[in-house]
Amino acid sequence: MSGPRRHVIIGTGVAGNQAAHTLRQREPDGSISLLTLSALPFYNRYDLPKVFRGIHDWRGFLVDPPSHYEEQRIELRRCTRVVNVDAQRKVVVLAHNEELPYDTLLVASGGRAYLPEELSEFRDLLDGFSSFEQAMAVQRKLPQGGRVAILGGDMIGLDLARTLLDTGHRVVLFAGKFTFWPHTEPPDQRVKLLDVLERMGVQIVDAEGRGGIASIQAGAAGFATRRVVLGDGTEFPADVVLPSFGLVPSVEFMLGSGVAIERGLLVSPTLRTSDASIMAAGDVCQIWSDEHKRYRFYYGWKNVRSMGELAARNLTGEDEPFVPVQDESLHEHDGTVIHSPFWEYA
Amino acid sequence: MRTDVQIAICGSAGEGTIAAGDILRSALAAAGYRIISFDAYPAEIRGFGKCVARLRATTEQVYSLKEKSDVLVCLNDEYGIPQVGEVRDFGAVVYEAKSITTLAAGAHLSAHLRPAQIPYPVAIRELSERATGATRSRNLVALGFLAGLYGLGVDPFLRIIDAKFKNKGAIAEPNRKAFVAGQQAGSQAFKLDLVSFGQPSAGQKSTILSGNAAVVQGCLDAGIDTFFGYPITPATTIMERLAVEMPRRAKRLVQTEDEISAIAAVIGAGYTGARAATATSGPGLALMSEMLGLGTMAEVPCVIFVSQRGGPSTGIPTKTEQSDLNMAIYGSPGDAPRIVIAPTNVEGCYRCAGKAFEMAERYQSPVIVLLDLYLSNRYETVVMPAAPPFEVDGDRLASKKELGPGYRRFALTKDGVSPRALPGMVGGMHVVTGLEHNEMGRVNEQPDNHEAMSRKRHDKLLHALHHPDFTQVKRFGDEGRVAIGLLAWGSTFGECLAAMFRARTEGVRCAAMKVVMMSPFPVEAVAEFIDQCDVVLVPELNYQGQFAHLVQAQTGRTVRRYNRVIGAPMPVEEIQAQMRALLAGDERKAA
Amino acid sequence: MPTSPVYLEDKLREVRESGRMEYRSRSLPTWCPGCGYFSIVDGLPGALNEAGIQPESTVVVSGIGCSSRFPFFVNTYGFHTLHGRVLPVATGIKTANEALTVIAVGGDGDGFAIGGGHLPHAARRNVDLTYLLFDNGIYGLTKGQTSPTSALGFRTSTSPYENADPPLNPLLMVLSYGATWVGQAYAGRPQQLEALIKQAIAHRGFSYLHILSPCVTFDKTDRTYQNLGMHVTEVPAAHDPGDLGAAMRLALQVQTPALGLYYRESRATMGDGLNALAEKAMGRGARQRAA
Amino acid sequence: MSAVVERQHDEAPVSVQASYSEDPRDVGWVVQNIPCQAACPAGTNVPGYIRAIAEGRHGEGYEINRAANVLPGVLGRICSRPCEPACRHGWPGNGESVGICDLKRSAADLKNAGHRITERLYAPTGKRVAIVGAGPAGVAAAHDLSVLGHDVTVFDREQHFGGMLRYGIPEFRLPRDILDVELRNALRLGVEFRGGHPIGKAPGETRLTELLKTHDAVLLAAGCVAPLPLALKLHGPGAAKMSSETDCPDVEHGLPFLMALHRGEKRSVRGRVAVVGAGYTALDCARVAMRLGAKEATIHIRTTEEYIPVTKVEIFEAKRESVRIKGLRAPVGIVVDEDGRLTGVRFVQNRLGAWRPDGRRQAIAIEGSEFIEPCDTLLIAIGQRTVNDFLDLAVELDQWHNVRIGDDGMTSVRGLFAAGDYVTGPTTVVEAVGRGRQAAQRVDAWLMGKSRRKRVVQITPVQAPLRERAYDFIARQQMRTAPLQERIAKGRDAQPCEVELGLDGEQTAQEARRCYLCNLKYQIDIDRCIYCRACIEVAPRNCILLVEGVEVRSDGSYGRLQEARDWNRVGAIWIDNNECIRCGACYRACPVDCITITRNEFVEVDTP
Repeated sequence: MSGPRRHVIIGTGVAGNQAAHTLRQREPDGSISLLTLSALPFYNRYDLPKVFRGIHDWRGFLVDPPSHYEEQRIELRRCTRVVNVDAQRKVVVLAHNEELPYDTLLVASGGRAYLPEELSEFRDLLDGFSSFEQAMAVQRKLPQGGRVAILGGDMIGLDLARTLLDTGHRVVLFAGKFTFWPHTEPPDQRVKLLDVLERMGVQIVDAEGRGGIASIQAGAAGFATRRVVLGDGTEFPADVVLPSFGLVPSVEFMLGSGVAIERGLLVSPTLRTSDASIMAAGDVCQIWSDEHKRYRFYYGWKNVRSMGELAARNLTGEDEPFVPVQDESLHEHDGTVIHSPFWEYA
Repeated sequence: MRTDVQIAICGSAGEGTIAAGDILRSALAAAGYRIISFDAYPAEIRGFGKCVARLRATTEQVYSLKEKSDVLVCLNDEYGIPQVGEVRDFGAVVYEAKSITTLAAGAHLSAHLRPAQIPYPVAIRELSERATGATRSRNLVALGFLAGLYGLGVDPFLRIIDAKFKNKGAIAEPNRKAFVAGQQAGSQAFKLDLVSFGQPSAGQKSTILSGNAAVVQGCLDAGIDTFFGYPITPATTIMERLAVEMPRRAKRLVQTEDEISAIAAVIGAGYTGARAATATSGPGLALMSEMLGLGTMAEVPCVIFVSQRGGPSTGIPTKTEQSDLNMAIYGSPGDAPRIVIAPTNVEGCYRCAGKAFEMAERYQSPVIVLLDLYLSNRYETVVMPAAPPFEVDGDRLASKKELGPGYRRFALTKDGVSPRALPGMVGGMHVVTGLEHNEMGRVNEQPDNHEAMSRKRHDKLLHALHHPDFTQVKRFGDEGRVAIGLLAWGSTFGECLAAMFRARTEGVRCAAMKVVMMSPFPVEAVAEFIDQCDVVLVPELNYQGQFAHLVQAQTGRTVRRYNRVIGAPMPVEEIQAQMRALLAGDERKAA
Repeated sequence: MPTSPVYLEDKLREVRESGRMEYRSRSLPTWCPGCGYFSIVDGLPGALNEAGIQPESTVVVSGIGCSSRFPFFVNTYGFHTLHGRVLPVATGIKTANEALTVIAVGGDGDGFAIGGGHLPHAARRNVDLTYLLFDNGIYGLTKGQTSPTSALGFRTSTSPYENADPPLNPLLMVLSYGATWVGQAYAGRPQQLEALIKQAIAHRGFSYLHILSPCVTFDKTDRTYQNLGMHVTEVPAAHDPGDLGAAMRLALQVQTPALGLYYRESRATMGDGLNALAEKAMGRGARQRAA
Repeated sequence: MSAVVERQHDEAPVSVQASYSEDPRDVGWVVQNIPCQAACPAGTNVPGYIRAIAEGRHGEGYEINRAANVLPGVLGRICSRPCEPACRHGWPGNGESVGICDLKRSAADLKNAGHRITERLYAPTGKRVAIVGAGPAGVAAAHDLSVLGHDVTVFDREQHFGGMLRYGIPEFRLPRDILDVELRNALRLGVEFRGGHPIGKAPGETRLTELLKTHDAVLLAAGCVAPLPLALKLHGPGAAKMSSETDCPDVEHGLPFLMALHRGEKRSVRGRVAVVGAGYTALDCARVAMRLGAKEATIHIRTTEEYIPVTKVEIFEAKRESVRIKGLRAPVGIVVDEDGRLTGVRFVQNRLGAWRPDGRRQAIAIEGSEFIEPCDTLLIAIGQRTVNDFLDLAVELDQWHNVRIGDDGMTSVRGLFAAGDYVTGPTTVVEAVGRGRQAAQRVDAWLMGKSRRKRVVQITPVQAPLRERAYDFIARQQMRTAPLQERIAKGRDAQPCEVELGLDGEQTAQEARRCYLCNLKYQIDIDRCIYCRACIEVAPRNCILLVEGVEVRSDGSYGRLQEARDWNRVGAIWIDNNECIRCGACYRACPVDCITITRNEFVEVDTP
């Protein structure tokens, strides 16, 4: 190989950012480009509920100051959408029509909020909470003491619910099979957990038992702006409706690249995809588990960070398998507290 | 809240970059901000050259543009990329989100943003096409985006767009639509930068004027009667504005076939008692130099506005320079003294223009008002006086007693100014000639006469050094003895002032003096200033140090020079660097 | 409107093999898109190529103005001089080296305003050069002011109300100044333009080709492609180019400008005159010495 | 009054200025520049019919369609749309492809109620042709052969004509009234249909050799209806009582399941339905299962969703109906309980392998990764194959046991032709229609001793761009669909509800405007061009270039244009028709009118 390697990393989440920094430490000469759709450098999405605690300056969410990227010689390319990856030519094609060549590519594009297809026609009436901009939009939209309808109720949504309750808002949870995602709990345990939530102040609606969520409607003038309508015809008003059905990997741009994808990018335990120059890390990848003989997702901040670091190590000479670092159990404690690794972000 | 926002718009000449800057400037001025702005553009009309329109909108008085812009709008990636560096941290960069050609790695602007700059990719081209069916209104889309992003009032923009394009038929409506489309996109964009506009200060009603527009206003307020000119960058806009305004006042403007014809006509008109002027640049002044000698010899009042540009010869017509000082003062055959004044800011352009007519008439001489491209084209908000501060008729006309058979047109008087008889006046008939003549105006080649007349033509102008209500020189900054003094003329003075104020905030005792009167030279005041400074720095935009030469020759004192010919205003930080080097006694660093 | 397919590779081969590209410089012309001058910058190389004149024995001289950027876009010797001074400089070049093909180019302002004083003298002296005058009726480089050929009533930035001065009639002037080859072309008719340039160059003596061309940026109303295309006519087949009176009458036809050759006359050039003079002077000197 | 040629109310006047070309460069241009038509197995003149629709002439649009495929209303609903991924509007940077198929449906749905189909009939030839199989290939061939003047008889095993269209495709995708009208129209020119008339060797069946004797030519278009077998291992307490998975009452092959339903037989599904397979049949099975009251329906595929050969819309609609798709698994066995009822399917985990020669992705089982997916019904829809047991004479077969045909469409037996899925293996309806049409021409050529038609490029001048740039920003029109409740809740007893409802008139007009009309060729007359670049300035894409060279491909089409950076290398200014989106901006901007527009399209003309 002639000259320093060009490393391109897609995604500035926990995995991508960690990978960039580890890569820089291990390979001082290589060029590192970190691509993100966001207008901001890496910030902590787990912290986003803090917008309800009065933190409205995005600089308060940054993990590293902007100058850090320059010091580390990491090219940070924001507002950059990857439309496709030409694995043959080893080129990343960007939406603005630029072609970025790479020697190694790390896909760490993470997951985006899943919206079940049957609800897709109501997209315009739903909000999101996965970026600073979305969080601020929700914060601006929500009046003091306002009501938030959380559909599904994955752990990310439930974490937001805690903050919303703390800050004097009301939360209605439309429970269903996605509640507590990514945990799957036996029915008896589930009842207990829901009970804890109820005692925290969350209003629980058993959506599945009432014909499912039939539609989301705009509210009438003078009332809350949204209504959630269930299959049995009952309606619940809300100021903001947040779908919370877990994550699906953001892989659209990898389709057609030839890299093996099922739901996420399929990678070996050493995080290598089916293409020799491409690796993947974080919520975007399904890792082969020799133990389970299945491709598996590993969620949670600690796992994702560890994958980012491992990917960088394996890009620079190592060949180590991924070992989950986070226990995945969910339980309630003395009837009042829920313990989940997904709530333990430091 | 204090507002101090500098916006740069960068694109090619054909993309309407300058027009966008015009509209933005006018709209912000209409909203009540103080503005200082200056555009850089190339010679090609629309061609492919790069342009940058820059403006600084403030609530407090400022003297120059900032080194760092708060916002950069790029209409063209290729040209925009080198400009990205001028945007401060947490400032905004607005750029085209999509290229229609496939770009190599790094060819898109987004590749050049620093991590602390906030990107705003906007589908400028597409928004224009959607709104208007054509890509031409990209500039208005970008402008609309700024208005939307920063919550600027839409009405001033629309009014100005309507006014600007009203005579251009079919393009007014598309431009309006494009602006609105951009404005909607901007108001929907999530604002992440830390740039904001506060309420403009409610104060005196100010007007936004370019240097050339201020010249025009000065001419009109001084009662200009006739104007003859020939188009030449960067003076053309003086003629263009006068062409609109003078006919409204029943005054006459003629576009002549060349500069020789223009100055000749001006002298002809001046001879009849009319207030007459022309405007040109270096190459035109060169063509006028023979006729200017006639003006001096025949003692005809006339005003010549000269806006300097890069030279020599055709030079760099669209870049600023201060290299015609020597020609303005000396450029004529023979000993041909004349008055040369050089304003330092837009308001000064107004005052100098008006005062030039007063002086021309009072001292019966050509008066050159020396501007440069940076001054001609830069815009500032100016508080206009309630009534024109100019004397509208200062002619020293011959009295009944002086007229008659013994009338001496060139009488040697105490102040050197002779009584004029204008064609049409009974008893004043005389012949004016470019040949040396006696008091009666008759040809006379005798040495005594030639010496007397030469002295008369020279000495009468010295009175201009005390011309009333006119600032020949002015000192700013610390009083008394100072560690360093800046001595400057023309447009460069603004940057010197900014550098001086900054040096003072760093604890340096310093002062700056502007010199407006270039010929005759205010020797005493300048010499006194130099004597009070430990060291004097003369920054100017020419290679030879023409002003420094003049100062040294006139005062017999030594000054330090700093010369740049970069076609752009003197960077404030360079002046500061020179000052620091001089103060530190570092001879190597000081140029 | 022809509908038969154009095959690109055939056309490219045709252009490549023609040799005309030799006469173009590398720089892409920088005029505004749509400018009529593009037509000329392609026409001159074509004409020179057809005439078999070598690039290195050609000098293109210009004054100042949009049109005067021309020398930068042709692969010949070029001299971008001063505003209005193209003809004196070109005269100097031709006087000093008769072997050169000298092409003077310039605009209406350059040629008829500031340079108006030079034209009569180059014409009457019959300097053996070709003057291509690009007439767009406006000053483009300084962003749109009235020129000596702007129409009466035309609005520009220096005649914001209207142009009160009638335009001069360049063809009539040049005919009366004594030019020995006078023609008119239109930028929108590139093939005819090229043919006329070729004829003008071939003429021995002062040849003047007046080229009507729109300024798409600053003239949206008067001299547009649409208006010009509608009004131009052809020089009648019956016109006798040897008849100066007829040529002048044709030149008076300003509303419907005729395209083609107006006038052609064979007369001794300035160079011929100077040669004869030298011969005479040397002859006399020889006689004197002999005496 | 003199005789008037009757014209339909919406027929366009015939152009008289057209010229014709067989120059390979013009042919190459059409192939390269009209990607939708090139991608269509039937060669449909897509820009032609969309333009007719845009001008409100739906009937003419229908006829242009019908010239290539006799079932526009049918294909407008169920076509696999190979044209749409090819559409220039969907190329990078251009947005989304045009809803070509939706517009085809609109032409059929919105044409005047009194619309009359146009057939340009040849004189009767007296030749007799038999066709075996009344599926899309057979019907298309029968129609064309009858138009060409031959007497045609079609034989089919089923009672009604239509083949897979009628028996394979559920009614919620293809209402039967639409199907019937178009099939009848196709066969009404004297084609004799013999339903319930299998060709074969069994007693009472007509033998193929017999047909060959009584007809001048026989065309086999018997399709591909035998389900591919899947030998699954049997597990669980009840396994011992079974010999194969189909012995389990809860396991059935998908295609027979659908065909039985469509013959009117009763079928039901139980509880959680698993479908294995990845084509339309698998998807149809799952959606039908949901309508039959399944608790859930999951499609299990060997590769991944990315590689399912089904349109995205179909997948999305299935998902809206709660069908789920799980990838990378191959069934290896079933688990049955004591009563022989299904309790689960045993799968092996796959990984993706290399590309197969047919462009599909290989799936490789991972050893030791078997797992059981609990379910109550299993539908197997992994594909079909042809059946040749009806042949009573030796016909040469290929390696896949399909009959081999030559370039003339004929099998190894003189007078015996074959076409459609019967030759190619399972493909799509539009492919079958295209093959049927092609077969008809080959049969005709053989019968008549020469090709009576040939394809040329018709070049017609067009006086205006016909489009505006604003059209390019019209969003692709989303077809209305039936509400979920109506699709499923009522489905059990009520009439099957068509899921897709078609574009309405306004949507159709909007969608038709989106078409770039790629058959328009923009060219600069270089002899009149003055190189002023006014066109380049207004170009919305990088579509007009200063060119110094061009790569000419062997088929006559242009490859890469070599852009000139230097003035002395500029040979021409050229509109790259491959980049051109036919917005007309250059045409409007050209100051010297040197840009011409012509419509270039394939037409068939009589051979001399």
